[in-house]
Amino acid sequence: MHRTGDLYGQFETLEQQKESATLGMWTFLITEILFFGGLFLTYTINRHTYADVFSFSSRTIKLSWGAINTVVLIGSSLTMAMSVWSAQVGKKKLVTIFLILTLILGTVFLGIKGIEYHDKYVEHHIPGASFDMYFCTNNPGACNLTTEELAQERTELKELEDKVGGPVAVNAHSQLFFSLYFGMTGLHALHMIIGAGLLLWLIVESMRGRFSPRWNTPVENVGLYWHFVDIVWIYLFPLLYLIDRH
Amino acid sequence: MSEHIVSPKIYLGIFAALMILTATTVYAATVDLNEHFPGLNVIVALVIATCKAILVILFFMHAYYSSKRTKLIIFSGFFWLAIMLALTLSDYGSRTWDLH
Amino acid sequence: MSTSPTTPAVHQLPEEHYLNSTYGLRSWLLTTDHKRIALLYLASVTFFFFIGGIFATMIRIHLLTPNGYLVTPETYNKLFTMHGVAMIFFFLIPSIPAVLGNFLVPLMIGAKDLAFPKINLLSWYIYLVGGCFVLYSFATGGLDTGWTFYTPLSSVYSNSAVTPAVIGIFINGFSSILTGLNFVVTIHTMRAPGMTWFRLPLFVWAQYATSIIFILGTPVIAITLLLVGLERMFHLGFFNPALGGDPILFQHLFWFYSHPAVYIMILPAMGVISEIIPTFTRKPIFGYTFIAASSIAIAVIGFFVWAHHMFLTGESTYAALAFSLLSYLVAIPSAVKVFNWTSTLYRGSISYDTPLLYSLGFIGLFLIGGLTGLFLACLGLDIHIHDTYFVVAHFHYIMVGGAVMGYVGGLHFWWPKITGKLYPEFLARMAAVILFVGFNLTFFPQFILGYLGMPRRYHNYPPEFQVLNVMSTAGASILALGYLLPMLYLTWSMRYGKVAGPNPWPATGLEWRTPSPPPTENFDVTPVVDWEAYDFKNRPDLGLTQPSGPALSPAHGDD
Amino acid sequence: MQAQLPFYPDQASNFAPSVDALMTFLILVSLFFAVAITAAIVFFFFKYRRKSENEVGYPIHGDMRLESLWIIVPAFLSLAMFGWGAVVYVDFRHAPQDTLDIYVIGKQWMWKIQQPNGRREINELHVPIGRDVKLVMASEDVIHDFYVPAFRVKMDVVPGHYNTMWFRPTKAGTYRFFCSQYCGTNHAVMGGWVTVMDPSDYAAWLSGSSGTDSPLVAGEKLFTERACVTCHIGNGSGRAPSLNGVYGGTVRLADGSTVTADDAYIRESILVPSAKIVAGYQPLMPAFQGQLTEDQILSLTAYIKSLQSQPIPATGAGVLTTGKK
Ligand code: HEA
Ligand code: HEA
Ligand code: HEC
Ligand code: CUA
Ligand SMILES: [Cu+2]
Repeated sequence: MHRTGDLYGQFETLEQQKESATLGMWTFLITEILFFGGLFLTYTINRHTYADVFSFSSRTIKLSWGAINTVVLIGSSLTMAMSVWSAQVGKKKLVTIFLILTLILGTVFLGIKGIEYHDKYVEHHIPGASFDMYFCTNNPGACNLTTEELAQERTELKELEDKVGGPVAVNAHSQLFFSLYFGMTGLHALHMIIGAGLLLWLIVESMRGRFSPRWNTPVENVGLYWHFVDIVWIYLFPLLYLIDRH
Repeated sequence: MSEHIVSPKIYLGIFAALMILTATTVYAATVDLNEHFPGLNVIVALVIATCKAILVILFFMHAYYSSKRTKLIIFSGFFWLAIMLALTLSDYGSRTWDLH
Repeated sequence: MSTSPTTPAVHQLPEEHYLNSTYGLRSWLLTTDHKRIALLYLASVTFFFFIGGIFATMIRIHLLTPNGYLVTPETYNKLFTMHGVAMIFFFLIPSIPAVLGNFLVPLMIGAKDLAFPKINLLSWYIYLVGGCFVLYSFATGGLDTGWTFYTPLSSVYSNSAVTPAVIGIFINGFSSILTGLNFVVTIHTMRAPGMTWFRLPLFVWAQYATSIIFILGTPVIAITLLLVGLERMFHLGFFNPALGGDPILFQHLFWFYSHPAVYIMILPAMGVISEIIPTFTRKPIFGYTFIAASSIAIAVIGFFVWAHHMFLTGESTYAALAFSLLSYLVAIPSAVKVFNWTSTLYRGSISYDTPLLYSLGFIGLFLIGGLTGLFLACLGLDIHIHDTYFVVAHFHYIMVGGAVMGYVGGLHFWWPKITGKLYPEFLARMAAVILFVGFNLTFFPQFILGYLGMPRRYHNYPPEFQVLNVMSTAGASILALGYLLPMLYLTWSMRYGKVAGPNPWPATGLEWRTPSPPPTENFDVTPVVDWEAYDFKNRPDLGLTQPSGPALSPAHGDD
Repeated sequence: MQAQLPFYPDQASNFAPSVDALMTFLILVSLFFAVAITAAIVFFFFKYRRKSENEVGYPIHGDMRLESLWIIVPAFLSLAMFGWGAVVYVDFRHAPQDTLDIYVIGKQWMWKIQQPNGRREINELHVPIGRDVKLVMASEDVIHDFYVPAFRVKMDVVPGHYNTMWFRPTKAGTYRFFCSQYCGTNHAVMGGWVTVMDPSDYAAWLSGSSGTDSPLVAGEKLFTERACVTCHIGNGSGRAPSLNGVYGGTVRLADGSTVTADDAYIRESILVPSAKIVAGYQPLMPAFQGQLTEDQILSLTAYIKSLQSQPIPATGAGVLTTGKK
């Protein structure tokens, strides 16, 4: 099918084309809901079964990073929305600027995620052969924790052992938590990376002045995608970081 | 095509609301609500998250201004998610119920 | 018996059509034409049907004697697993949607192509990549988990090539999702002027319903199998009780997709039947709205019944009760369809062409398959017949007797449109009858075996079951012949068949209003629709006259 | 129920006649529809065959009355099938009181079975006629399924879960049992024989047993060895509820809900006590997950069950009713 200007051959009008694109994007997003849904279900069942271990494991993640990332990501949603607006009202320069801002915020998010993953690596909280919930308490100094924090963790671990049946169980069940943690945030991060790629493409196109009030479907659709990824995080944050902070 | 253009003011307002909700949810997590009602902490966290998600969907994603069809599609996504969660949990939840 | 025209009109192939408009491998591998992509799919699903069929043949030969002499137990387990995987994920699920649906949906609604032609091509490539992973797993150690991949067998205990297989099915899932997405958008936004929802051919309704399942179900199997893969690779414990996980949860997730998936397989076939029956009775289908609505109802309610595969896993008694009741609910729309098809035959002008023979075969076999589904959904009875050959017979009746019959019938029906050539009618009728007989001989004994207590997935069995097994194997060889025949004469007809002309039957759909084979752009001018679906009476362009029989009393007249 | 068709296997348990009757009912309903629809198709097929080349069929678009008829009639029949099936199933899932408990452990690819007095069998099961038998089943690896066609019963044996099933043998003889959940390479040979005996023969057979401890005795030993006794003191004066009469009764939990103390509950209470805390007690009990084998858990459960018969001073705040009837 050949293309006349912005109109692809299979469509009759630009309007029809835009309608199809939007509809297609939304349809894609609901498949994403169910995709993440399978993980959420697995999470729910396990969290219910292993409530104590899950809340303990959740407390070993740094709340501050998660909170900052939430702000960063919602901020990037704002700039994304603004770039759609700029395209709609024909401010071509602004489109590019907002897209770049979005990309920067997205990268910051991923950077912070990287730091968090690194911390978990240092603490031996990455599921696998070397997973060890007791690594930090057994090797004071190896983790980036203060003495009080370590002492606190020790007592909590002790209590936990009594509740769930010893260190083996603690390790097994917290490994489940971290499997889910990495599964969910990893999949989310993968979506962010794809989104960043899309943003790069948009920035290039937008510098060429491609997006106008008449035709800005790509900006809008990538926007939808980006906001969706934001929504996933909006749920991940309380589920993974805020289980039991009191 | 009559396309609704959402003004930046609304976007900023939504952003502010989202920030407030984020702060609330972090704060709520540090208070022990479970002693008032078991599981209240989770419920509060999820209700707040859902409010945030709804704001994002309605305004950032323009669902508020979209056609019935789009709304139906969005709804069906969440509805199916609900089916999956609810029916599966109904199995787990009722395993120990008494049969008499 | 023959109804071929007394004075056969001489037709000629159009000068330029989608098959010859461009040449060369590139023009096929990079095509975005939905009709060519449909043919790419046709070749690939046929390939997988072959693979699955060879495994089936080996299964049946092995089961000729109680102790099985053909293969080792391990190999036998791999055979039925790979048979199930190839047939379900790589043959039957894509078969009608991706071949006939791809070819026909745009033609039927009067569009130039699907809404996203490039994505359509992408789905085919994704399918290929997924297929390669699975073939790789078959070739390197095979797969012995059963097509259901129950954990912890699949995630911990199996020594076979599970990881590439689940990755392959995971990837293949996106092919389904994108196809479904394309159909939904196309049907919503690309209908020709005048093509209202209630003028849509029922095949399109069926594709729409199928797409709902593609979109909402497939992501769940994708993530589930991904988790199994991760669990296997990194020794995680989502579904492994030794590490705190829950194997029942896997089953919930698996069947949340895989039960609706059975409707992915049957709904399109039902759509095919709903096209063929009006055409060969030359009358509007009985209860159009009910058939259309029942497709949607099946797609939606089909999502509420999945745990009827888990009645004996120790799931909660209450959940079992609910899922059983809901399973009966989903049977009602299927019943509605069967009754409406049958009623359509009443006072028709019935010709004995091959596609109709397949359709009637479909109704009969689907009926038996569906009715035995009610046995399985019956809680008390499932205690006994769960995981026996009764289940095997049930699903082959629906999937082979139903879905595959529908697919082959549909291929015959639209073959003239796809290739521009007619297939040899006599051979085709013979093949249909051979298939029907062979099929029943293969699978009916399995119901009895099941009730007698023969568990499925058994490489050897108590000697008292031998007679029935031999019957089944005998039937399977007839069945194989029945499949071989169409493959041969359809291929033959592509070259040597008679030229068909635009509307050989004649039928009412838009796809028949354009030359066979159609031009790349489908229609020379965008068609405008001002008639109802299957309205033979008000279509002078079809060249049919009124019936000469007695007029009906007004009570039965057109409403 | 005499409704026996030639392809019905032996009827050797209380469930066999009910399942077969259900089968007969479904066959009749199915035959009705299958015959009616096939007859209609064949009749129309010949009656209305095309007589002239250009003929069209008579345009009939539908009929509301017919549509409602064929929605309502199948709906009612469905309800009947569902209801009848549900009755049998609920009966099957809900074992009566006072059963003969036999412990069954599945592992790739054999069945280990232990009679109440400790006699062990492999791939064989002996049961007396007329007694309600309950199989308490656990798996050591993957999912298996214990299936006795002549009894019309089967149940998955799921690792990490406790499934039970019951039946009452009614006819002496030996019958096959199978593993009917696919479990790997030798799934097809993971079966054996069930021997149904007269009660007196059964008793004689049991007493000719090998010297292993019965689960009850083994459980009692474990109860002391693992220091359960230190907290669970018989008169309820300990830090933990008395376990006398707990089994089979209803227990009130700290969150206000109640549960029946069945095998699954006891198992969970031992492995993960924090999952369900008995009302009025602190969550003191250590979890034993990973520290007891399936065999040992079965033995402990058997022992706790036996505590029924002792005097019940239960001050256990959680104990509402006891299993003793
Ligand atoms: C295309 C595939 C397909 C379709 C359409 C169906 C349709 C149905 N299936 Fe089937 N099923 C499978 C494929 C399919 N199934 C497969 C592959 C398995 C095994 C999976 C595995 O374990 O490997 C399986 C297993 C399976 C089980 C689990 C068995 C077990 O493992 O113990 C159950 C249980 O409820 C079931 C029920 C049903 C029902 C109620 C329908 C209904 O939708 C049928 C509805 C149709 C009718 C009822 C006929 C028409 C009706 C009338 C003419 C009127 C009379 C009607 C009434 C009186 C109600 N199926
Ligand atoms: C679409 C799905 C589909 C299709 C079409 C088939 C088709 C067939 N199936 Fe299959 N089957 C399944 C889906 C399907 N099956 C599934 C999901 C399972 C469960 C797997 C599991 O337990 O995990 C199963 C299991 C299964 C079993 C049970 C195995 C067991 O539990 O131990 C058996 C046994 O008889 C069987 C037989 C057959 C036969 C004889 C055919 C025939 O219809 C096939 C006929 C086709 C051909 C033979 C190929 C084409 C013919 C030619 C090219 C001619 C030349 C070839 C020769 C001369 C050999 N199948
Ligand atoms: C340190 C003390 C302690 C030890 C040791 C102990 N328990 Fe317990 N157990 C408790 C307490 C306290 C409860 C009540 C709170 C709860 O439900 O967890 C309890 C509850 C139970 C229950 C549920 C009782 C009911 O009324 O519903 C069972 C069954 C049980 N224990 C079995 C055992 C077994 C078997 C052992 C040894 C292998 C054992 N316990 C060892 C303290 C203990
Ligand atoms: Cu054990 Cu099959
Ligand atoms: Cu099903």
